[in-house]
Amino acid sequence: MALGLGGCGKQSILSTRSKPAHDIALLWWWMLAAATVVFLGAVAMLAVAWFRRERPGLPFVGEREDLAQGMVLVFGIVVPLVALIGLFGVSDVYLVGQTAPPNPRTTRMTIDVIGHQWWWEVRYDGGRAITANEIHIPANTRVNVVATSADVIHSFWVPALNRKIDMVPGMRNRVLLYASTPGVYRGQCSQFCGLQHANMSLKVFAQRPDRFRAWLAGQERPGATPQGAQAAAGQRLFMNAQCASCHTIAGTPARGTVGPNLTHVASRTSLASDEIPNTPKWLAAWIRNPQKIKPGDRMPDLGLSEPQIAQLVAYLEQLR
Amino acid sequence: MTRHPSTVLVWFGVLGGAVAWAAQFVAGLAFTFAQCNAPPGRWDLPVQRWQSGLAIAGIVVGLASIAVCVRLYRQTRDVDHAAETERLGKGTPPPVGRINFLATTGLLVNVLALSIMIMTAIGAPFLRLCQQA
Amino acid sequence: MATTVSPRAKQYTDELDRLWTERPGVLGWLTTTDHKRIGIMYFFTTLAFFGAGGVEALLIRSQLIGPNGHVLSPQAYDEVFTMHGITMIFLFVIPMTTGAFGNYLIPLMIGARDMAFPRLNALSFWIFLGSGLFMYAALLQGHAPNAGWFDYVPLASKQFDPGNNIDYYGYGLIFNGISSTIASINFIVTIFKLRAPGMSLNRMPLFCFAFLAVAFALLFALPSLSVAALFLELDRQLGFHFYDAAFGGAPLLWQNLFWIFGHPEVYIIILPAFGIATSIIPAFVHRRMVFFPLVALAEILVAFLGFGVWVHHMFTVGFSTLTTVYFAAASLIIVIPSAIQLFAWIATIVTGTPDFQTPLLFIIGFIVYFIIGGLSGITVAAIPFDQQVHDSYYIIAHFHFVIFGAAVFPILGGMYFWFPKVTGRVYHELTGKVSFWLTFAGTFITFFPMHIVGILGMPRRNYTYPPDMGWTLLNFIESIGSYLLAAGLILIVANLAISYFRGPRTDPPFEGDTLEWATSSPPPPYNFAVIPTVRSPYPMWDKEDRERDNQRLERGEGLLNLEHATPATTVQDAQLDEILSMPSHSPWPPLTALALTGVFAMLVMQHYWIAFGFLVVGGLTLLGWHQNEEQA
Amino acid sequence: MTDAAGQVPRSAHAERSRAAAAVDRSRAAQPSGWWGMALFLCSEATLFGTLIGSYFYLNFGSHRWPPAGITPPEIPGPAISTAVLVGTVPLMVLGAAAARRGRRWSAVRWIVAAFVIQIAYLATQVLLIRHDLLDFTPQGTAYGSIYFTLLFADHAHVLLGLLLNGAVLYKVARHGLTNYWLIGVRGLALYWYVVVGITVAVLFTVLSPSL
Repeated sequence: MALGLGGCGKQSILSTRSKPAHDIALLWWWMLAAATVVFLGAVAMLAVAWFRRERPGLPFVGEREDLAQGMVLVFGIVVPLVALIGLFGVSDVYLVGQTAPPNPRTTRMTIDVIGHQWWWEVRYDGGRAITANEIHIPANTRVNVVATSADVIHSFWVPALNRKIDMVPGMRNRVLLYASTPGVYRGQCSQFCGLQHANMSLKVFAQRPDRFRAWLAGQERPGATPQGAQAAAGQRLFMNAQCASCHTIAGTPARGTVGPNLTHVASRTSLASDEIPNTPKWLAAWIRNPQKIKPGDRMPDLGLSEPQIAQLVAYLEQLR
Repeated sequence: MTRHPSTVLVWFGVLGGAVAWAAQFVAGLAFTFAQCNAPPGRWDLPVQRWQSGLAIAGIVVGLASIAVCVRLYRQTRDVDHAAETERLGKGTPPPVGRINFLATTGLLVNVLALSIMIMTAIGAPFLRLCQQA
Repeated sequence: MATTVSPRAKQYTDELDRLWTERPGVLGWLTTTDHKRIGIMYFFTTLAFFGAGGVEALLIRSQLIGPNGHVLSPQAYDEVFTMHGITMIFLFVIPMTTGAFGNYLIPLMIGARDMAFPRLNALSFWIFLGSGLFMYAALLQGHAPNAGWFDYVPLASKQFDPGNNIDYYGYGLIFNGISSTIASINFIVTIFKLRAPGMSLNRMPLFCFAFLAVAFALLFALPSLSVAALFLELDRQLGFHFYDAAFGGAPLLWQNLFWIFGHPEVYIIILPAFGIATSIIPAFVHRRMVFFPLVALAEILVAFLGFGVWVHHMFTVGFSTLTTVYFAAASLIIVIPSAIQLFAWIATIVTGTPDFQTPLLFIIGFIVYFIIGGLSGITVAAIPFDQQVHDSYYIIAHFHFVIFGAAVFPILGGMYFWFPKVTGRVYHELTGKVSFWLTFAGTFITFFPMHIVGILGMPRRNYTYPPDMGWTLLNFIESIGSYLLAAGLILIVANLAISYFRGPRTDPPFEGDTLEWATSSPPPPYNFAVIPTVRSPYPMWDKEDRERDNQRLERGEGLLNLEHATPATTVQDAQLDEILSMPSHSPWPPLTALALTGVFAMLVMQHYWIAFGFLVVGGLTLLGWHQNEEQA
Repeated sequence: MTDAAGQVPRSAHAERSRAAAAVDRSRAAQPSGWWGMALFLCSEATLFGTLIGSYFYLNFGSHRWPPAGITPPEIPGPAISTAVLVGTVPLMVLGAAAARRGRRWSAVRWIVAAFVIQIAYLATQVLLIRHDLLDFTPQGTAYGSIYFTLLFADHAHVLLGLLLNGAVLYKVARHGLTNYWLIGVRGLALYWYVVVGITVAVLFTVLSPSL
């Protein structure tokens, strides 16, 4: 079981890449060990009861009431009291300070993550770069995440990197994001937030600092101007169809804020908050019929013709 | 046993610690909500000092009622409970068995209430002021 | 006890029969104030709701049996898991324990002839029935509550849930709360005032301590829920702003109010189970409970400490550590009363001579699962770990072991245990054992893998999940387990149903220690011909006392056969204080409940004046209530 | 206690005031009806505890309380009318005492006196609320929501008390001070003690910004 827990699973709380997450996993293993001992002990007593069902009392103890009562006092009060106060000190006084949000001076950068039904808006240094559902961070760097919500309560959770933190309207909760090794870490909304709660996941890309800087620089540029007639038509369509009223593409008239910012949508690996891969085929399918892929999603069926969809895809694919 | 303790004393023994816990719990909580959930600087309360103070006050009360319970328990330790039913009727003094029962239970109530208050009293000062959990 | 009675005694019992027997037929059941009949009505109603909640559970598991399941649409899934929670908690466990078991057994255990307020007792049943149908009406209309049983705002606000799904939730819970409040007041007064002479607090059955604790917890927890629901409906229907951050409201206010109710609620669910366990164990272990006073107190203490732990449902909302420390401490210490009871049960079983019949088997299952659920509960009282697994399947596993494994198993065991008492027949033992092992295995296979799925990061309340997460196999196992579990439960019901018609008419195959076994099975309308006198917490094992009762019946002493009467005693020491005439059958309670149902139906439809009209009608029925008031 | 049934009173037989008072004196414990009312009031008190807690929870969480544009409540009006309501407590005490001594009509007189004052109190409160509503509404801000909800909840309880007054007075005047209605009078008095206490607590809560 231990192997199963530690190894498999993209979202296991036990395959950890940061100190807080690691400490929590360690706490878990210790608690599991202690719990196993208690459980087996209690079950053993019940087994004894089965084997001695014909005979009253216990070996050595006999039927002395005071010893039976002493057993209750020791196992029911003394032992638990000691164990629980110990657990209280370790977890709720010491460790809780380690998983608490970082002291502002100790972090290199701040990212605002805003929960929407049902996607994540990610803003770098105050909105100079805005993306969605895919958070890039430099590895081995303490990042301060400010978690807020645009509508209902969501919960930001990347198990491999840290505990979860709720996104509550009117509150600015914070959490440390730190990855000891480069890699892709999956996260998911863990507070029920409506119809598509199940499909509100995200990816954290921990990159070598130079790679990250390059990526950020790219994200800060305005959206690419379309190359070729097909893509140009796609841009016109984007601006005239409903698209622009919900989505933003920096450097164009599209200024909508209901849906994700698409300035560099083609640079992402997935669509619909990590539900489908970001390939032309899937992008077309998504534009054709989003309600089929994500029932109840805010993105409506636009009733576009196949040629129009092809044009939009051509345009969006150039937004790298 | 000849003399019968007053009902008030018995019930103080049973409930003293519990009530003390409830009081320090509600009051201390109100302080943390006021200080830590308000926009910064709306109030400036020495929360942790209050938390510790309240907890210690509660601990004192809890110890007092433990003392009461111990005394009652000793007074009523060895009685044959069934025997005394015979003189159970209107206006007769409370059966010793019940006093003993309440004293025993009171001991547990107070021990647990005390341990919660002690944990808070020890825990609070170690935590950073209004650090978000 | 089917002892042969002399003609003299026969004559006395006939007089009592004349005084206490109610109208026969449907009308008799509609107007009944007999706690036994009300208990039975509660039993069948809650059993029906249990069935509904079980079907909902099976739908959930069928949807999740594989990745990208299509059994339910997202909308349907949200409604189904919400109704599953509401049903199991508000329409099954609480009414089944307090309503059915409590109503039927408490007066019998304390040697009374009825509850303290028989008509209020009927009223609380009819209101419960109304509230249950009210909430299920929403499901039938296809817009059942859909924001989860704890219904967090702003998701549940008008803006994000414009239909009236949530209104059924808000009003339904207030409605249901009225019933529970009335019932709990009735229980407390009954236990305080109607105990048999001599049953001083230290001689009260542990079952009664548990139900006393439950009644007090309900009494003080429900107002918080009602206030939360009231605020919710004011926000939704009249445009108030309690929970709207944009207007100075606080979404977390809902969470606080809800969990101030919601955590005591958990103990309200589990405590009757403790009570049932402590009445079944001595009967089959042939031994008194170890450390009676501590067990009795532990039951009360759990309910009391339960009010100080609610924020452990909110460790991830961003409160300050100075706030959470209170709840962490209380949440850990509340383990101890449970540990005391646990080891008292184990010590009793291990030092006694247990006879592993079906009811005891269910209690063993309860103990095992309560240990698992309790231990996983301790792990989530460690704040950092809770911040990882909060709202993951780990939590689902934890509270299903506590609520199903620990709270429902004793209910099932109790159904077997008191079946002979209620019906006068005996269930089929072997089928009973088989049904236990089915249920036991099913429970484990269904809920244990959820710990692991949770550790692997699967959040709760997902209507689907992708195939590549390592969750697929475990979810498949869970679903299979749930079908096994359903089979076990059906077998239990079938066993009891068939035994009701075919079972042998013999005395119970075990020796209970409390007073309900002192009367015939099924009990006569007046419960006890002679009001028993009590000298220990195990009155049935004081043979000479019960023998004395029979002699007094021969002499016609302590019969109270002049009128429809039961004795009242003093609160602490149960000294005989006065003889109360009890009300008998009354048509008013169901009418009052009907009027109330009208009130809430109209509120949901926002016809406020018609609702007010129904309220006035309800008030008038209360006047009719007091037409004949010779009763004290 | 062999056949104590003979020694203890059969309360239902107390149809006359004198007999009812005798039963009341002979009781060692409070009657069931009294306990029922006491527990119901526990529940109501908890309800108001929760409402008042919510008031301060919202207060603590906000920048200004009351929010900008709403003047803090004036003290005199509510304070004086509540003081008058507190004045009815001794009347109820006397009423209950008279009933327990079996003095049916003096009990009725005391309760009627309290009844009149309580009606006057509710009337003035209604006027005060209407005056508040001109200033701000429950739909405007969370402050308005909790402020008016608190007051409405409190007044609803006063109104219920008035209805109970009416019912009990009618029954006692019509059917006499039976054991049942003697307990009724005691329950009514208890109800008013608690509701008046709640009213005072609510008063201090809503006035807290001005104190």
